[in-house]
Amino acid sequence: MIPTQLRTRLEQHVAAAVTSREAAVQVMKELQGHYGWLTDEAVGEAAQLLGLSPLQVEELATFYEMIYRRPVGKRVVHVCDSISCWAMGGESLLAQLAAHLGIGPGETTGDGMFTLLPCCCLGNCGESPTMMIGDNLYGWLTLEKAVEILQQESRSMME
Amino acid sequence: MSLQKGFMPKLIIDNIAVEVAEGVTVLEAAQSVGIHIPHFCWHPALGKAGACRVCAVKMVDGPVKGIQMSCMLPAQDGMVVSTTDQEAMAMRRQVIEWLMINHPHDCPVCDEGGECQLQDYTIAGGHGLRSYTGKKRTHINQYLGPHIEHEMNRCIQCYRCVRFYQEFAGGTDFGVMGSAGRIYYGRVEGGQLESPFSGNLVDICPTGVFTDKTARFRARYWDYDMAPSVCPHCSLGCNTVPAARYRELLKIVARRNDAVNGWFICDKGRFTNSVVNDPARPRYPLVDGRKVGWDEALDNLLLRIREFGAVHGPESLAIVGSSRLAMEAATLLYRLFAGIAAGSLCYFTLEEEADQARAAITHLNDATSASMGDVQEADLIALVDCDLLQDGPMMALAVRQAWRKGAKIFLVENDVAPEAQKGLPFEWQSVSLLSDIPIREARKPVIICGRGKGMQDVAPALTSGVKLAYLLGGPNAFGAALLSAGHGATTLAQAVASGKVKGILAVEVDIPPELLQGISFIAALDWRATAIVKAAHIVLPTTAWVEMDGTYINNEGRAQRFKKVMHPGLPIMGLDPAGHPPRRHETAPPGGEPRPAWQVVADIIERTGTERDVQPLSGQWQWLRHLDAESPGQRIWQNMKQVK
Amino acid sequence: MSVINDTKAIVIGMWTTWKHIFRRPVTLQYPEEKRIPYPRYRARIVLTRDPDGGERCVACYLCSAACPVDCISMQSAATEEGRRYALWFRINFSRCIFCGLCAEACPTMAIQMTPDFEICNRDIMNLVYEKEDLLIDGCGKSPEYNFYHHAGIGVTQRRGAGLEEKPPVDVRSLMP
Amino acid sequence: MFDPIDIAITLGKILLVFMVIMTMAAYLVLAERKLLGYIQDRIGPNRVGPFGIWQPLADAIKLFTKEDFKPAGADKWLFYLAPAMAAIPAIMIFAVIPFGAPLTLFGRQVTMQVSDLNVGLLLFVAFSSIAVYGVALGGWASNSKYALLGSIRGLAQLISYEISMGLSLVPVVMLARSFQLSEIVGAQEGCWFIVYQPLAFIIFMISILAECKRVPFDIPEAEGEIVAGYHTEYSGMRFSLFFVGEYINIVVLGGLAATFFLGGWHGPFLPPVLWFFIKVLAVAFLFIWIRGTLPRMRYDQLMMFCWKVLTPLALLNILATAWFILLKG
Repeated sequence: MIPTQLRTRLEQHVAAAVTSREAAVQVMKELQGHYGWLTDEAVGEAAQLLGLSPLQVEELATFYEMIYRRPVGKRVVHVCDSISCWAMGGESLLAQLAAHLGIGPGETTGDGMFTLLPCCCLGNCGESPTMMIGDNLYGWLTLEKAVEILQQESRSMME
Repeated sequence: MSLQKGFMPKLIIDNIAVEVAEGVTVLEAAQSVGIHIPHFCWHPALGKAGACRVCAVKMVDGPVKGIQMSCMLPAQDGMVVSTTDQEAMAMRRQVIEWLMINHPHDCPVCDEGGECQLQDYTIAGGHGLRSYTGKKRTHINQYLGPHIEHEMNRCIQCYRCVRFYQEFAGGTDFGVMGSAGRIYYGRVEGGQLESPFSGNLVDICPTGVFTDKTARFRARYWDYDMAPSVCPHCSLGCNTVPAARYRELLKIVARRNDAVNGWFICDKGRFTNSVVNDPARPRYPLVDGRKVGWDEALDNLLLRIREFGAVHGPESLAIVGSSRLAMEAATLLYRLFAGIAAGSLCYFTLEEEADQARAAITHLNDATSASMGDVQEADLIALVDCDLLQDGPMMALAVRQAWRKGAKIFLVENDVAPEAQKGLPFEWQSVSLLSDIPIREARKPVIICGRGKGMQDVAPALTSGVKLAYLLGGPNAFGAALLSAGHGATTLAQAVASGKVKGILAVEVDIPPELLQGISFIAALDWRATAIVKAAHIVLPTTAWVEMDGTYINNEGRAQRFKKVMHPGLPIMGLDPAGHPPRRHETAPPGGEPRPAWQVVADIIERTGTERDVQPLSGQWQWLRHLDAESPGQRIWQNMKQVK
Repeated sequence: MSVINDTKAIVIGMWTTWKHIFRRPVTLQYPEEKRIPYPRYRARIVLTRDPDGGERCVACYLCSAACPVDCISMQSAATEEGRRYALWFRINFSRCIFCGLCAEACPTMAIQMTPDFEICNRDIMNLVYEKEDLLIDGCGKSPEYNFYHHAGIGVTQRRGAGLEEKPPVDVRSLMP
Repeated sequence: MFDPIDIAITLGKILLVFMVIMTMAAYLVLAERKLLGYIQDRIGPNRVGPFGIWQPLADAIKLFTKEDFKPAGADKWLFYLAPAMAAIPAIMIFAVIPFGAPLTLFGRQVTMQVSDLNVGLLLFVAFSSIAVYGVALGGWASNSKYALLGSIRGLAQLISYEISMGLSLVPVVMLARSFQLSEIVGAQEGCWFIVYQPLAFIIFMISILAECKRVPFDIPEAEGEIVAGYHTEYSGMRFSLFFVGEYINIVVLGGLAATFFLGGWHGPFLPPVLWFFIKVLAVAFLFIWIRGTLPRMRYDQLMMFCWKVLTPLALLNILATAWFILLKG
């Protein structure tokens, strides 16, 4: 069950939208924020809020790559693997980060801190290679810089 | 693009000049002159999606040039199209090749094999050998209920299923999930598909993702006994093609008829095969439960009728037909009635059904009768006393199409409504009275009328331009009503109430037990093991609709011919305990005794000695004999002057 | 001159036949002497089994469709685990012309021709072979082939565990 | 007037000749099948007895026990008569053929000939003409299109080749100055007529090939075109009469060829009867050999060959012979 406050907010949001599907991404994001990832329960709740069937919510949830339908760590590291970043060493960055964290792409570290995901273009080609953690975008990456950012993130989580 | 009204673009496709209406795609323009362009995602009922890329053509000249998807491109003036251009053919071949990259190549164990669009285009497209060496993507299947088998590995991502299921039919529990290489068509969790039109996924899938589970692993397309037929499960008369093999009805698929059912049929019509294959069906003529030959049974029937006449008087005998009796037999009933001087002739059992059918033949004429095609084009639809999903599910689909185009749907509150409103695939406004609906403001209003008291309100609402559709009781209810009115017949309920009925000759009719009290003699002609067949003294087995030629007149007064699909008889399946078919030669199939009802009635008439060589559909019904089963059918008013 | 040519032709012909009188006949005295046919000889048809012993036939109806004399009939069915097989399978050898089109059409290598050509019989019903009569314990030709390992439907193995297959996709996976 | 011993001897000769001819005809069938087999690198019949020698017996049993079938609408009497008309004249001809040197038996001179008619050659021509009726009536009476076509063809062919055959024999008569076959044989004691008359011999051989309706002149039977021609509708015993008649014809015509051109029973070292049989069998072998080699002629080619080639040649040959005899005095 979600807090009444969140529910009310989402209901208002849905009511303000022209069609309920328009509000779907927002609702799913908020629910994801609440649960950490979009659980099956959250899908049901989203469907209820949006007046859609669970399947129709699921269609949208599985389509967007930043809606997580599987458990993730506290921080999700999206490493861009699109063409510009790839050309600038994004591929080896991902591999090195994976080696550093001791996990494969798509996996979560043992302490539940980081989930490493390759992703499509982050729209930051000018600063490639690039990655995104949460809502923060990092460019001009090298392995050292990336590791440092991860440590920062990890520290900020501790606090 | 020209916005001139009635502008007709002219283009040239493969050196053939084509002139089509504005907005028609190049693919359709080509089809109109008999040039077939391969396509998966495009479907005439669903339109375009541009998902499969297989309808590529080369635009040689005109406003667009180069390789284009013909299903996405509206025909424009001055286009010169080549479907056989090397470049286009190469494109199509390569598209097929990559559509086949993940295909499991399991055609031998796929029920679609032999009737598979993907198979046809793969062969025709020139992709014969697999050169891709990578691994194939796989999926886990879902259980989609007892009727539909799911095999996701065969999917080519054309989106036809989801476009039909959600957009066309309004289902919400099935859809497409994921993106890119993970696309999955299914439900959130396995389970029965909720839409009453889910069976059409089988027809619409161009490959074997959805196959008919009821006919799973039974036969191949080339082995089917098939013929154009008409669905007998409600009064709408949807066009079907039943497929049978080894005297067993395996499956039923939809047959296109734009005026009636369009491209689809409902699940009730598709998956109700068991009544035909029922082992308990009457297969042999029975006299007092004893198997006899036809001659003996008919002689015995005549003898019993005479004895009965001697004891109770011939006027105590009622001849009862029904709304599921085909026109052939129904038209002969009056001659039988006259031949044996019976007391009552009934085409309906209950008063309510008769009233409704009577209302239909009274109010409907060529101008006022709404076909399902008309319903789809309507801009205002009023539902009066309807249980759409029960009495005519395809009508609900037709209403949805109108609703999708912006029609307003009104539902008159009534006593039928509460549970019937559930699951209707469209949105409506409830009103308490038919007169509350602004019918006069609509351009193409249609009233759809079911059973119930609301019927009486319809007549006052009929003004010019309003079309009317009834949901009647059986596939030939309209025809039965015409005959009933023509011969001044009563209903069985009335006849029994008057107290003079002592014996019943039941011709393919279900009679509730309360009407059978005090009846001393029952003879039944039927192909279903109904209660009255079990109670009858003499049983004459008749053929099911798939086992004979016949004619039904549907709810809008459209006469439609159905053809014999299979021979009557016990299915080979299960005939021999050893597993295989019997190892002996026989000239006739076991259990193949049933005869068409009209033939049995004709035999009885001939034995009464009044007539010889009795043929069905004579006199004013003669025109029905020439009805083409593959035509869209004919409305009665164009052919019969006597009918008002 | 044509008369000379014609006469010559006749004489040459007569000489040729004369020579053949003294040739060794090619005839084999069949019941006493038997010719051993080549392994690819097309005679009695059998149904073979997978290397792991399962019936190869999936009752796909392709052989009966290919048969020009309609001598093959069958009924397909499914086992509990979803394996498609022939509930019954019948070849009427009194009709069969041993053309081999069925074996050619067979996608699972189930139906194969053997060199056993001596199946004559006095009672024609004895020439109607049922599945029990046709099924042999062995693979015949192509001993290593197993259709179910190639067709991605997961009957003899988990789905996605066949040859040339990736494990099943998880639609809710985090990976793009 | 009639010496009983004479009558007995004659009856004995008739019986002997009949038995021998029937046996020869039967074994000729086997010989033909065997020989054709060898020519075609096969073995031929070898199942009934060693080397298939009882095959004719088996054939006879088969033919005797077969259903005697008469087609609907056939002319009953003619249908039954025709096979006999084909076989009997062929046997009758043998009555005039001398098959050996006269013997002295019981103090009597016994000619190895059933009847030494002074018009023996004419009798042969007459009887071989009667044999035409068997073909004509058999085909007509069958009420079948194939049989009728076959008999029409046969009629035309037999009548035509009768003429060339008759004409080819005229020089023989001129040389022997007799129609009596014993005298014709006698005239060849020193030198066979084949030496004087090679052309007449060839014409005669070709003509008797056609008379026997054998390949390459078997168009009345032509299996490939008209099933079996005039005897299509016959079965069992009646068919076998036609069939055996053909082989009797071979024996008889072989005997005649020997008589007219090959010195009859004359020959060194071996007994005369044996010489005669050797010659007959040589002709029969030639027939079979030809059958194993040549294809069937076309109908028009056949007729043209007779009327435009053989008959004029035979006439020229007569003129040349006459001129020669006149010159020689």
